[in-house]
This record gives sequence, structure tokens and C-alpha cells, in this order.
Amino acid sequence: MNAAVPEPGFDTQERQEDSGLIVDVDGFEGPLDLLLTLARNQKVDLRTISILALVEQYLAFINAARQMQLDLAADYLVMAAWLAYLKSRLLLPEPPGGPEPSAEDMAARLTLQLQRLELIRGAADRLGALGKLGVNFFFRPEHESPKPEPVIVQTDTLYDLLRAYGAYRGKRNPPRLSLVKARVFAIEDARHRLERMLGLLIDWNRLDAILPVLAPEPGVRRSAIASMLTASLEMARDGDLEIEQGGAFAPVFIRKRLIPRGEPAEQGEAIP
Amino acid sequence: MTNPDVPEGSVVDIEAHTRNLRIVEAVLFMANEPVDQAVLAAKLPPDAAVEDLLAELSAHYQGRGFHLIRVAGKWAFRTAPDMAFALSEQAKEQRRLSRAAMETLAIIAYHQPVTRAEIEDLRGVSVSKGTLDVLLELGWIKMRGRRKVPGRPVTYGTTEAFLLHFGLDALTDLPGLDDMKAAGLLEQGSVGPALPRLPGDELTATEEPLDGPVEPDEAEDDSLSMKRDAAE
Amino acid sequence: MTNPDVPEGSVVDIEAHTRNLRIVEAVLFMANEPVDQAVLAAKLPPDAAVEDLLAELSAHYQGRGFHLIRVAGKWAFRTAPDMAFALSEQAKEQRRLSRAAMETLAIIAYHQPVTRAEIEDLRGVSVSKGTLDVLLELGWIKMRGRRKVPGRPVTYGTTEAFLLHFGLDALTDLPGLDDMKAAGLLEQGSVGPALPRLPGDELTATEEPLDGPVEPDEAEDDSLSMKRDAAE
Repeated sequence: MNAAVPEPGFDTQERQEDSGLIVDVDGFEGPLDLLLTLARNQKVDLRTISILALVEQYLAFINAARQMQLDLAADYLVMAAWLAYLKSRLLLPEPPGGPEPSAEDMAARLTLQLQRLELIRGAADRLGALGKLGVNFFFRPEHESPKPEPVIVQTDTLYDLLRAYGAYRGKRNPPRLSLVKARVFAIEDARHRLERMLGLLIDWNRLDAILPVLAPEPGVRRSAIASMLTASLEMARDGDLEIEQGGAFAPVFIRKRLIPRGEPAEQGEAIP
Repeated sequence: MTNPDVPEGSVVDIEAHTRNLRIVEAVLFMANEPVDQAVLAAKLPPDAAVEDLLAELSAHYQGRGFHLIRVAGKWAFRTAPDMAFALSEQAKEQRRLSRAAMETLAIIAYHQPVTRAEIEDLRGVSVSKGTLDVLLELGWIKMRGRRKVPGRPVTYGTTEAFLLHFGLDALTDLPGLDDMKAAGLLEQGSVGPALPRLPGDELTATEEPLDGPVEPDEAEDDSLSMKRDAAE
Repeated sequence: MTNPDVPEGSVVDIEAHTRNLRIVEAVLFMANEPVDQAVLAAKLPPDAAVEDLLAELSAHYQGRGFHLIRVAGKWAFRTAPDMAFALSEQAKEQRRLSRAAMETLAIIAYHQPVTRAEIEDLRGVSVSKGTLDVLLELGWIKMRGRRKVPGRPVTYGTTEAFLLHFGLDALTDLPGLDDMKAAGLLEQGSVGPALPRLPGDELTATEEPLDGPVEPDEAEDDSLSMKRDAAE
């Protein structure tokens, strides 16, 4: 197809004029249109159609049609062949019991077809006569809807409120650091106690049996044990005390060192 | 003062009614496309009788410069047909369909769902692929499904755009439908007798889904037109 | 039947008048932008009184879902302003108070009734008028009365909307300092003045009624915040 050929499906001014020239003032287009008109002119009775007149009109039409659109002409040629065949069937005696439909049937079918086509043409005309959008009536042109103000949803939660208040209170009243004095039994106290008790420690004594009387808190007792042990070790180092422990986690025993300073301690003496 | 359009009711009822009418007016006026009744209902209080409101408004705009009409099962304001002369600059350049295309469209409209072969049978000539393409491109027809016959040919039907263009509310409003029925022509042959009210997507008993793309040449593949194409 | 809008005239006059009204309606209906009176006049017969037609239509559409209004000397149909809600889905926008506003709100909640100067004193920074305005606009705080001190400053308190938003049944449901400490919202060891007893809506002994409107600038006119604002 080249650009000069009109787009199929649409009527162009040129083509309408052309078809006007070729066909008829009514502007029919298809082969059945033509046949319909011809058949009407011949009072529909195809038996009485003059083949000669038919063929002449076809040839005249096809000749003209061929110049503008081969496609159209081809349709008409098929139709012409079919019509000629039908006409011959009508004129010739019927072949006996053949599988082909009878000529009368074919004619009846053709008549029915013509009626249907006429109805369709009428329907197309009525459809075309309806008011058309963009010609006879219009919807409003595209337009923008005014945007309503958005609904504002506050997402603040009670938690946010309380956290804000907590932060405010914390900012305005910062927590004061007050150091609570630790309740401990100091090493110096332990040493002092041991030194005072030294005269009483002639025999082996369990270290935990000579703890001072203390506040009931458990931490204080632990600190007393630790301090007493450390003080005993110090005094043992100084040669004032002897320390014995039977094994890991066994009770620790202490006693006053009987041997004067500088001499090695007795070995192997049994723990009572 | 009483409003004759409103049934006897309290002042509150009448106020609510007026407000509902105004909502429908505003929504339809600002809509860029015909509006479904359900969409209108969603904008209205749950007890609003949308149908009645639309009927009342439709009557109100009768005889004015634009009308409230029902088209393709939806509602829209549309200029009165006799006002077209004043709106000439709005008119888009319209190409007239050829006789063949118009007949093909009419067959599809009145006989849908219909296959290409059935259209050809009715018209008595082959339907060029171009004609169907033009109608498909205009958005007035669509492929609906496939006929449950050997070869599974594609069935065609009209679209909502078709109804909008011709200002039809439903397919049953097609002009001369009764004549066609009276002539028994809608029941002819394999052509589908059941004309749906709207070009819905529901397939008829004789159709099945398209399932998968339609080959570009498929509409062309009946032997008759193939032969003719070859002869060109 | 006579049309009350039209001056006494022949049937022909009335018909022409109706037709002219319809033309104006149709043209304005199709216009995307406001239409000049001259443009309308060009669509009408030369003897048509465009001004009168527009006035009549404008009156007709008063109180309907869309109005005929004059904008910038031109004419256009516009949806009624109160119909905006129906026209498109209202967007939801989530917002949160600024840190400063939340702190101010918290202080008002826990220390009400409280004046602006007292809030500033508690926070140690000036409270911008905008912050209080935001809270007033949200409806979370209100002016309760005036403090019985020189200058009679306005006292603020929280509202029912405040309780509703934060899911509180009553102000007394606001957690106390110990609860806040237990919840980790307040540092252990942070002490400060005990929380004041929260009042109901009745004015406290230190308040008196607002009696009369509050000057818009009143919240702004204490010299302290003026100085601080200037310093900022």
C-alpha cells in the first residue's frame, strides 16, 4: 500500500466522489449492495434478470472500480462469478438427486441474505443517525478537581506526652549524686582487732570464729572475713601469726607464733 | 413552602434531601467520566435513595443547556444535543466511517458476540482486516472471547466507548432492535441471539475465554480471505 | 405557564430567552476556564442581554451543587465550596507535635491551670505564641480563666479533646511521678516539686473568669517573653 491509497475503514472526500462516479447516487459499496439494487430493479426475481444487462453493469462497475481499489474489484469479481453460476443453475435443468442445493434453495437463500443485508444497512443508517459524542453532544472537558484540605491525623501518643514530661522533669531537676558510705570492716580495723586478741590465740582458732560482732548485713560479714584474712596474712608475713588451711575452701586456722621472730616455724605440727 | 419533588417529610428530611441532591450534582459536575451509581452512593449517607435523586436531577436538567443522562449504565452531565451549534469549536474533527465499516459495526453491535466469519456471512463479502482494525483502534469493538467451535475463532463485541460515543445507555437501546428481532434475524444461523444489556465481559454459553494473545494474523486466517489476499 | 424570571413578553420572547439561557449554560459547561462576557455575547443573538442572562443563571444555581460565579470579571461554573469533601478522597496527613510543643502540652497537662509566664518559668525558655496557638487550634488546650494577680494573665488548661486523644478517662489518670519513674520515663533520683493537684473544669481559687474576649496579642504582651524573643 502506498500513501496515496486511502486508509481503509474511513470515507475520504475523494473516495466518496469516486464511488459516486462509479456506482450510483445512493452510494452503495459492496457487491451485495449492487446486487440488491439490481435485484430490486429487476423486482427481485433473479430468474428474470438479464444476464447480459447484469454482466454489462458488472463489467462497467468493475472496470471503474479496478482503477481505484483492486481489493474492491476482487470482491465484485467473486460475486459476479457466483451470480453467473446461480443464474446458470436457475436456467439449466436440475441435476437429479445431486448433493448440491437446488437452485430454488440458493435463490431463496440469496433473497434471505438480501433481506438481512437490507436490515443491516438500515441498522447501520440508524446507528449513524444517532447523536455522536464530540459532534452532537459533549461531556465536560477534562478538568482538575479541587483538592480538599487533607485530614490531619495527630500521631502523638500518651507515651510521647509522658516522655516529654519526664524529660522536662529530668532536665529541670537533674538527679543528685549522693555517695552512700560503704559499710565495710576495714583491714586496719581487722589488724587492730587481731593485735589486741593476739594473747588469746595460743591455740589454733578458726578465723571465722573470731569475727567481730557486726551489723547483720551480709556484705559486712564478707568484708570482715576478707579484712581479717588479709590482716592475718600481713601479721603472718611479719612473723606474729601462723596460718593453716587443710585444703581449698577448708576453714582457715590462726594462732600466735610461738617461736620468736626470725626462726623458722615448726613444721608438721598437727592441727587439732 | 414545600418542595413538590420531595415526599411529605420533616424539615430535616428536606434539608438532607437537598444536600444529597447537591452532592450528586457536585460529584457529577466534577467527574471527568460518567459516574457509576455505586460511586455516588458511596458519597451519600447510607439511607439516601440514589436512584430517586438521580431521577429528580435528571428531570430538573431536562430542557436546560446540559442534561443529566444515563449512558453506558452510568451517569453524566452532557450538553443538550441542540446546543452543538454553540460549541462548534469543541467539536473534534471526526472522520466518517466508510459504509463497510459502519455496516460491520452495526453487525457487531446487533449480533454480538460475533466472529469475523459470521460478519462475512451476514454481509456476503469478506471483511477486510483493516475494517476491524479501524473499529478496534477507535475502541468501539473489542475481542470478547472465542467461539466454542472448531478453530476457536475470536468473537467480537462492542465496548463501553461505543455506547458513550453513540449516547446509548445500554445495547438494548440500539435503534430498530425490535424490527430486527421481529424479522427473526437476530436468531439467524450461528449468530448469537442473546444480546447482553451491556457489553459486559461475561461470555455467553457459546464463547470461551481468549486465554492468551491473539495472533495478529489470526483474524485473517479463514481460507476465503486468504485466497483473496493472494489474488491481490 | 409564565416564567417568573422573564419580564412580561410574548411567547416568542420567552422561547428566545430560554434558548439564550441554555446557550449560556452549554458554553459555560464546556469551558475549562472562566469565559468572558463578550465570548458569550458572540454565541447569542445580537439583542440578547448577556448581563441579565448571567444574573438569572447565577441566581438559579445559587444553593445547588455547583454555582455560576464571576471570577476576575469572567464567568465560570464552580462546585459549591462546601461540596469539596465529596469530590475526591480526602488525603490523610500524619502530623506530630514538635518537641517544644509536646513539652508545653505536658506542662499544661500536669500543672494546669497555668499561665504562659508560668510555663516559661517552668520550662526556663520563652514559649512562642505559635506553640500555644498550635495547641489551641488542635483543641487540646483552652483558656480557662485569668489568674488573680496583677495583669490578670490568662490561665491554660487541657480539654476533653485532649483526654479523648490520649485515651485518658480523666486528668487524674495521668501517671504520677513514681509511676513515671517505674516506667523508666523519669530518671531515678530525679526529684523536684511534687505534682500539683489537678483541677476540674471549675476555676480554682487563684483564677477568675475570662469575662470578655482575649486580645489576640495578649498572650504576647508580657515584657519577659518580648525580651527573650528579641534575644533569640
